Amino acid sequence: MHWLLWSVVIITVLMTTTAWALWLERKLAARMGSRLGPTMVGRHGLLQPIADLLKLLQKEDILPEAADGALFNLAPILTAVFAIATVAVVPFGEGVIAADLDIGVLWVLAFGGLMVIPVWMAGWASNNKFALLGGMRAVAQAVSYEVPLVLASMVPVILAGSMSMTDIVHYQQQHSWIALWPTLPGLPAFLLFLLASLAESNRIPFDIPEAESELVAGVSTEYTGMKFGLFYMAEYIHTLVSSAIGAALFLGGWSGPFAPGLHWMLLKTLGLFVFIYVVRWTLLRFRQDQLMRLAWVWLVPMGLVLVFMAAVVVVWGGA
Amino acid sequence: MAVDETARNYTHPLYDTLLAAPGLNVLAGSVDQLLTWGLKNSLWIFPMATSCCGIEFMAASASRVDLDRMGTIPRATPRQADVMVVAGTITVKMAPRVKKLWDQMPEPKWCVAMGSCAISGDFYRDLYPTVPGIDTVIPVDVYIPGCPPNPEAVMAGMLRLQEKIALVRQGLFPPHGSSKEDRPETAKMANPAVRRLLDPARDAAITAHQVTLAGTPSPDTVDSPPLPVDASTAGSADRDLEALLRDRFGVTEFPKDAPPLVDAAFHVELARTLRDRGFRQYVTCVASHWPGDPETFEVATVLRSTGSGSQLAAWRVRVAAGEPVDSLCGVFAGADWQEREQFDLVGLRFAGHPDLRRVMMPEDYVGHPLRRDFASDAPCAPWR
Amino acid sequence: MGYPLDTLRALGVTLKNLVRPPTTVEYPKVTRPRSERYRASFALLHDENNEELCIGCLACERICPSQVIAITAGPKIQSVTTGKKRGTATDFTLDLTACIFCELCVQVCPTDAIIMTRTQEDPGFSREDLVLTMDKLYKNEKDRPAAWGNATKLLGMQEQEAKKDE
Amino acid sequence: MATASLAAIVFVLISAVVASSLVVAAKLLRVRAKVDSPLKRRTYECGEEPLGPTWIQFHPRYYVVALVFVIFDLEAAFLLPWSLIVRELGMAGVIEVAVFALILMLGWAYAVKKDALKWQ
Amino acid sequence: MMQVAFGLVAACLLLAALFSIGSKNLVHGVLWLGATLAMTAVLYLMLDAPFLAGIQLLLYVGGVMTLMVFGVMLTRRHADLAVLREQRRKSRGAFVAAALFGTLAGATVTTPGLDAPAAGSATTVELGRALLTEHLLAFEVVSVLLLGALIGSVVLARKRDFGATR
Amino acid sequence: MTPYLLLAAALFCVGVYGLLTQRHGIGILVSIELMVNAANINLVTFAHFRGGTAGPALALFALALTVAEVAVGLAILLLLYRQKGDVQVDDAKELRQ
Amino acid sequence: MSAPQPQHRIELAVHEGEGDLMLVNFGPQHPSTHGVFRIKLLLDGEIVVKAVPYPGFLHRGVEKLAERLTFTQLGPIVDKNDYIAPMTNEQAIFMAFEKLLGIEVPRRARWMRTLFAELQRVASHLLWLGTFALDLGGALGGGATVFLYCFRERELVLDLFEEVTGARFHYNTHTMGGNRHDLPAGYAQKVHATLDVIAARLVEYEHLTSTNRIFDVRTRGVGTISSELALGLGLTGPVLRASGVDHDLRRDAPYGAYDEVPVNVMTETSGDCLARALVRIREMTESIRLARALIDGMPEGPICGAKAIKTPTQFKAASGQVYVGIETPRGELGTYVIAGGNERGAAPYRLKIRPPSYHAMSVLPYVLPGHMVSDVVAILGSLDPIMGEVDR
Repeated sequence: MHWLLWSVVIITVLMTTTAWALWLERKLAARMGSRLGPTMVGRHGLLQPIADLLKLLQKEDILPEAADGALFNLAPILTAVFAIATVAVVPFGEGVIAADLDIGVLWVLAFGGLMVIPVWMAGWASNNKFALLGGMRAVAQAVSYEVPLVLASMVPVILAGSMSMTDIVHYQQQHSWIALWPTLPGLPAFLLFLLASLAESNRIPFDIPEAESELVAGVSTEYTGMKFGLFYMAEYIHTLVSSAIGAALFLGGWSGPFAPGLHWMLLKTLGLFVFIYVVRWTLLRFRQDQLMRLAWVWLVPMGLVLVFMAAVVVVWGGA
Repeated sequence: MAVDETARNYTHPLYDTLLAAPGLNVLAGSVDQLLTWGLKNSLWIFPMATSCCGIEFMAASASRVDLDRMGTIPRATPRQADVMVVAGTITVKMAPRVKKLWDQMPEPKWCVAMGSCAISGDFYRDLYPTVPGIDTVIPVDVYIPGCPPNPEAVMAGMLRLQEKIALVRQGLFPPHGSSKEDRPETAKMANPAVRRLLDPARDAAITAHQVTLAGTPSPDTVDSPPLPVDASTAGSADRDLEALLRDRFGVTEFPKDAPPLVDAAFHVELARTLRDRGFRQYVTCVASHWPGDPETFEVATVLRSTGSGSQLAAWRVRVAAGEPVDSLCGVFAGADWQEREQFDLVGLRFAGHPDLRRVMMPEDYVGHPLRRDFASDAPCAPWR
Repeated sequence: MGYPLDTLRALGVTLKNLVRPPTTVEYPKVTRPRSERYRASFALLHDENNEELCIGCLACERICPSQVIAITAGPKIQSVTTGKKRGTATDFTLDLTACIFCELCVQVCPTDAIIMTRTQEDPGFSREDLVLTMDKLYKNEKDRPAAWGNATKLLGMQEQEAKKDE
Repeated sequence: MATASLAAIVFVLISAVVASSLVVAAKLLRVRAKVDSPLKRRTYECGEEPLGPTWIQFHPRYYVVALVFVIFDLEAAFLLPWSLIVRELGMAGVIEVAVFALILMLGWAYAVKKDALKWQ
Repeated sequence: MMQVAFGLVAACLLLAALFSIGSKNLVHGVLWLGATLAMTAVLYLMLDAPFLAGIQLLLYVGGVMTLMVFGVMLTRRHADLAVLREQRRKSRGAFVAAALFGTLAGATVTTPGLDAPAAGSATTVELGRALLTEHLLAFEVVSVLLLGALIGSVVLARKRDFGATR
Repeated sequence: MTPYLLLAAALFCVGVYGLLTQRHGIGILVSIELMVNAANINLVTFAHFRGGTAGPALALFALALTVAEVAVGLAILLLLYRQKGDVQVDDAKELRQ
Repeated sequence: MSAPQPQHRIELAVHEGEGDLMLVNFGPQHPSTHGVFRIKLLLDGEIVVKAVPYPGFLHRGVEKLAERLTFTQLGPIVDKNDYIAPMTNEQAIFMAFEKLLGIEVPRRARWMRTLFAELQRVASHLLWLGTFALDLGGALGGGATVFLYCFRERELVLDLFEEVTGARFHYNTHTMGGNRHDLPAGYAQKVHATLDVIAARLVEYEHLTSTNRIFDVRTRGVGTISSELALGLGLTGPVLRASGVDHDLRRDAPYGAYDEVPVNVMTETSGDCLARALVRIREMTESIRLARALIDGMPEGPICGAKAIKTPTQFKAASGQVYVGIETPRGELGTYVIAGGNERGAAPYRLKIRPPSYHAMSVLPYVLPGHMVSDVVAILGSLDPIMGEVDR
C-alpha cells in the first residue's frame, strides 16, 4: 500500500508547495520590477499565502442571477481536481510515485486535455460576456496546443520505448537527458513541450484567456472567494506539474550526481517553474489569432517532423 | 467581547455559533483573531480609478512604495476584491456605476476614498456634474487627504484600514465614542450639508433608478459617423485671409482682439473654402451664450494649416437664440464630436449634424449647463 | 530578429533588473526624504514672541480656489510687542477634505502666518478627521517640519527682479 | 485490475476530496451579507447593465478548430501504440506511419490554405 | 471489494447516461455524456485496458466533448436550451428500450461460458504490433476516413463565411 | 464478465431510448455516442476475458469512426440549422430526399 | 495587413445560422480604458463590427467653474485636466491669459516653462509606455514589468519637479506672467543626472517593447489612421505625426523658448499603433536632448513679468477673445478665452479648453471596426487618452 502513502504525501506536498510557489512568484515578479514584493505578512511575507487563503475562505459567495448554478459551482472544483490528478504519474524519485501507470504520458496528456472542460464550463455558466469569450479562447487555445504537446511528449516515448514516466527517466539515466542528446529531436522537442505547456497553463505570452487588460479576469470574472481561489490555485498547480513533467520527460527526472534523486527532481521542477515565471514577467502577449496560427501552421508540423526524426534516430541507432 | 454589528453589513455564522456555545469563548476569540488577521493582511484592491488620484494609486503600486508589500493585489473585477479604492472625481454619470460595482463586491468589503475629489468633490463639489464625495453614495471606511495624496499616503491609508478592520472586529469602532454628527469639526467643514445618506431609503432610490435604467437594454441604434471627406485637393495655406473674407464673405469689421464675425449663412462655405486653401486641420469650435436683448449665441471656429509656419484661421458666427448653426460635419469629420459637445453644454443646435446627442451629460439630463443663465452652483443629479 | 532572440534579449533586460537593488522605500519603516519645498499640510505660525501671526485679513479665504478656508475675524487688539493695532482671527478652519494644496493661501498671506508643512496628515476614519481646526493648525507648527515657502520668500522669488525694473 | 490503475483512480478521488474540502471549508467559514442589494447578483459588465444576451449563437468557424483538434488528437492516439515499438518494427513501421500522417497532413494543408483555423 | 467498486462505477455510469438523455438543458446533457464517458474510462481501467482508458479520456472526454459543446453553441441560441420531447414518444421509447434490454439481458444471462476467468488484456505494445501488422490496411484507411471528415467539415463549416476580415 | 455485458446492454438501451425520444440533432448524437460506447465496453470486456488484440484494436477503430461521425454529423446539423434555423430533426425530413 | 485607410461601415451581413452578434460594454470601469470611458462594442465573434464610444464619465464642469473663478485662481484648477502632464495645462492657460491681458513673460520664465514642458513630456510618455505595455502584456505579465520600470523612471522626473515646486503632481508653479518658483541651486546637475539615467534605460524599454517581435506583431497594421482622417478629425500630436503629417506646434508656431532651441519633429508614415509608439519613444529621446539644451542655456533674469498674485481680482480683462494652442505630450492643447466674465472682468466669460485627447478618442468609431477585441485595447492605449482631458 505504499502508493496510497505516496498519494497522500504527494498531494500534501503539492498543495503546500503551490502556496509558496505563489509567494515565490510574487517575490520574483517584484524583484524583476525593482520592487520587494510581500514583506509585511510574516518574515519576508512568507505568511502571505496563508492570509490570502484565510481571506478567501471568508469571502461571501455570490452566484450571479443569470448564471447556471450547478455548472458554475462545479467548474472550479473540477479544474482543481484535474490539475492535481495529473501529478499521479509523475515520479519524484525511484519509487516515489503515486501510480506507476505504464501509460503515464498518456495520462498526463489526457488530464491536460480535460482541463478544457471545466474552464469552458466556468466561462459558459457565468453568463458573462467576458467570461464566455475567455472560455472560448481558453478552449481554442488549449485544443490547439494540445496537439503539439502530444507530439512533443511522443519524442521521449519513442526514444525510451515506453509511456511510463519511470521508464523514461530510467532511459535517461542510462543514456542522457533527452533535452541534451539526441540533440536534434531532443532539444527542439523540449522547447516545443515548454511552449505548449506555457500555452496549456495559460502563461504569458499565451495568457489570452485571462487577458485581464481585455477580458477583465477571463473565465473567473464572476467568481468570488474560495471558488476563485481554486482557479487561482489550479493555475499554479498546473504550472508546477507541467514543470515536473518537463523535468521528468526531458531533463532526466531524478537523475543527478551527489545528491539524492528527490532533490534533483525538485530542483529541476523549481528551475523550470522559475523559468516559466521569468518569461511570464518579461514578455507581452500575443493576440488570439496569432497564437492559433503559430500552433497550427508551425508547431503541429514541427511536432510531426520531430516525432519522425525521433523514430529515425531510434531505428538507425537500434539497427 | 461585543462585536459592533452596526459597523458591518455581514454576519459570520461559524463565529457566531462558536460564540453562542458555552465554554467556547476562548476558541471563538482565537479563531476570530486568526480570521481577522487573514482579512487584514490580504486586501485585494478594486481600483475605482477615475482621474488624477488613479495615477498616484498606480504610483503607489509601482516600485517605490510597492503596495504589494502588505499583500494587496489589484483585481480588475469587483467579485474578487476586498477594498474599493475610489481614486478620483466621481460624476453623476459615474456614480450609479460605482454604486453598482460596490454592490457587486462580496462581503466583507471596505472602501477607501482617496483624495479630495473622492472625499468631498473638491472644488467641483457644487458644480452640476459632480458628486460631492463618494460617501454620499457608498459607505467609506478611510479617507486619505491630498490632491492627489502621494503614494506614501496611500500606503498609510491602507495601513489605517487594517487598523480599522481590527478595531471593528474587536468592537472598538467607532473610536470617537460619540456619533459622527456631534463632532464640532462637522460645522466647520467646507460642505457639511452633504451627509452620507446611510438611510436605506436613499440607497433604495439609487438602486431603483439603476434598475429602471437597466430595464431596457437595447442594441445601439445610432449610426456610425459619416465618412470623412477627402480633402486631398487642398493647396497651400492662404496667407491673405482678410482679403478673402472681405471680398467673398462681405466682412467689413476686423476687430483687433477677436476673430471676425461672419454671416451665419456663409459658415459652411467659408469652412470649405478655408479647408481647400490649406487649413486642413480642424482645431476647435466654441459656442457661447449671450443672454440679454436680443439673446444670441456665438460660435467661434478655429482651423489650422499644418507644417512649417502653421497658421490659424478663426471666425465667429452669431445667431439668435433658438436658431441653429449649420453643422461643419460635412467638411470636417472632427466637427461631429465638437458640435455635439457644444450642443450638450451650451444648448446650441447644429443643423445637419447627423448625431446630435448628449455627449458629456447623461442622456436623461435636462438643461445646458454652460448657458450663462445656468447657475454655476445648480446641483444636478438625476439620482439625487 | 526572430522571436527566440528577442525573447532572450528581453530576458536579459529583466534579469539585469532582477539583480539591481530594488528602488522600494519601505514606507512605514523608512520615510523617504522629501525635497526642501515639499508641501503636504498646513500650519499656522506664531512669531518669536509667541503671538499668533494671523491677523484675520481673509486674504487666503478669498484667494482659495477650492474655498476650504473659513476664518472668523476677531477684534482688533494691541500687539504686546510692537504696540500697534492688529487684527486677530478667533477661528481658522482649513478643510483638507477639499484642499488642492495649491499654495496660493501661503503666497497671499501678508504676515507669513500660514505655511505648509512637509509631512502629510494621517488618513482619517471620517471626513471630520480631516478638518484642520485652529488648534490642529497651531499644533502642526510644532509637530510637523515646515516647508521652505512662506509669503515673503515666494513673493520675493517672483518679484525680485521685477522690482528692479520699476 | 492492476495496482497502478487502482492507485490512479484513488489518486483522482483523493484530489477530488482535497478540492471539495476547500469549498466545504469556505461554506463553513464564509460570511453572509445582512442586507442584500438587488444589484449584487447582476452580471458584471464594467458597471453597466449587460447589453443583450450572452448565450448567443456562435459562428461556425469556431467549430473547425475543435474539429481539426479532434482529428489530430486521434492521429496521436494511433501514433502512440506505434511509438512504443518503433525499434521493433524498424524502418517499415516508420514508413507506414509516415504514410498515415502524410494523408492527414493533406487535410491540414487544406485547412491551412482555406484559413479555416483562423480565430476571429 | 471489486464487486462493490464495479457496482458503484456501473451505477454512476448508468445514472450519468440517463441524465445525459433526460437533461432538459442541452449543455447539461452533453456534459453528462462527458461524465458517462469518463466513467467508461474507469471501467476500462478496471478491465486492465489502461491505454484505451487514456485514449477514452483524451479523445472522447477531451475531444469529442469539446466538439459537441461547440456544436451546441453554434447550432442554436443556447439561451433557451430546453429539449422538446413529447410524452407519447417518451413512453414508446421507454417501451422499446425496455424490451431491447430484456432481450439482451436474457441472452447474456443464458449464454454459457461467460464466467470464465480473465485471460488478461492485451498490452499497448501488443496493440501497436497488431495495428501495424494485422490491421495495417484498416489503419491506413482510417487516415483517409479522417481526411474525408476533416475536409468535409471544413467545407461545410466555412461556407458563406462573411467579411470583416483583415 | 456477465455484469459488464449487462451494463453495456443497459447503456445501449439508454442510448436507444434517447435515440427514440430526442428530437434535437445534438441529443440524437449524444444517444449514438452512448450506444457506441456500450459497444466499446463489450469489445474491451471480451478482450479482457478472452485475450487477443482484436478487441482493443477494434475499439480504437470504433473510436476513429465515432469521431468522424460526430464531426460530420455536427457539420450536417450546422448546415441544417443554416437552412432551417432549427435543429429539430423531424422537421428536416427533406434532407433524406 | 490592412490598407492604410480607415475601416468604416462594415456591412452587417448576419445570416441566419451564421452566428449572432454580441453586444459588449467595454467600460466605464475596465482595466484598459485608461480611466472611465465606455465603448459599446458590437462583436462578431471577436471582431468588432461597430463601436460606439461614450465619453463624459469624468465630465467635471471645469469650463463652468471658470465662470466663477478668476484668472488668478484658475491655474491650479486646470492642472487636473490632463493629469499626466499638469505642467503643460498650466502653461497653456496662462499663455492664453497673458495674451489676453498683454503681459510679457521674461525670457528666463519662458525657458523654465519650456524646460518643464519637455521634462513633463518625458514623464508623460514614460507613463504612456508603461500603460501601453500594460494593455498589451497584462497586469500579470511582462506588461506589468515594463510598467514598473517606466514608473520607476517617471518618479525621477517627478522628483525634479518636486525639487522646484514642492509638489509631485499638481504643481501650480506657473503664474500670470511667469513662474512662481525659481530653480533651486544645483538644479542643472540633478536634471542631467536624471536624464542620464532615463536615456540609458530607454534602450532597455525598447528591448522589452518596440524592438520586440511580439510588440511588433501586436501593433503593426493595427488601428491605421490615414493623414486625411487625422487632419479632418483634428488629431494632433504624436497621433497626427504617426500618420505622416509633419506638424508640431513647437516648431511650426513656436512659443516659449522653442524659437531659440530648435525641435526635431519625429514622424512616421504608417499611422498604425506601432507608428504612434515609435513616434512617442523617439520623442522621449528628443525631449531629453531639448531638456539638456534648455537647462544648459538657462538665462538669468526675473521669473515673473507681472505682479505676483495677491488677490483674486488682480487681473481684469473686459473684452477680447483669444485662442492659444501649445504642443503638449498629447498634441495641441488649446485654450479659447472670451473675456468679460464677472462684472469687473476678473474671470473669463467663457473658457473653452480644446483637449487633444477628446479629438483622439473621436477616431475610435473609424478605426475599431474590423479589429479584434485585443486590438481595441491596443488602439485605445496607442491614442494615449487622458479622460480628465477628454471630459474635463
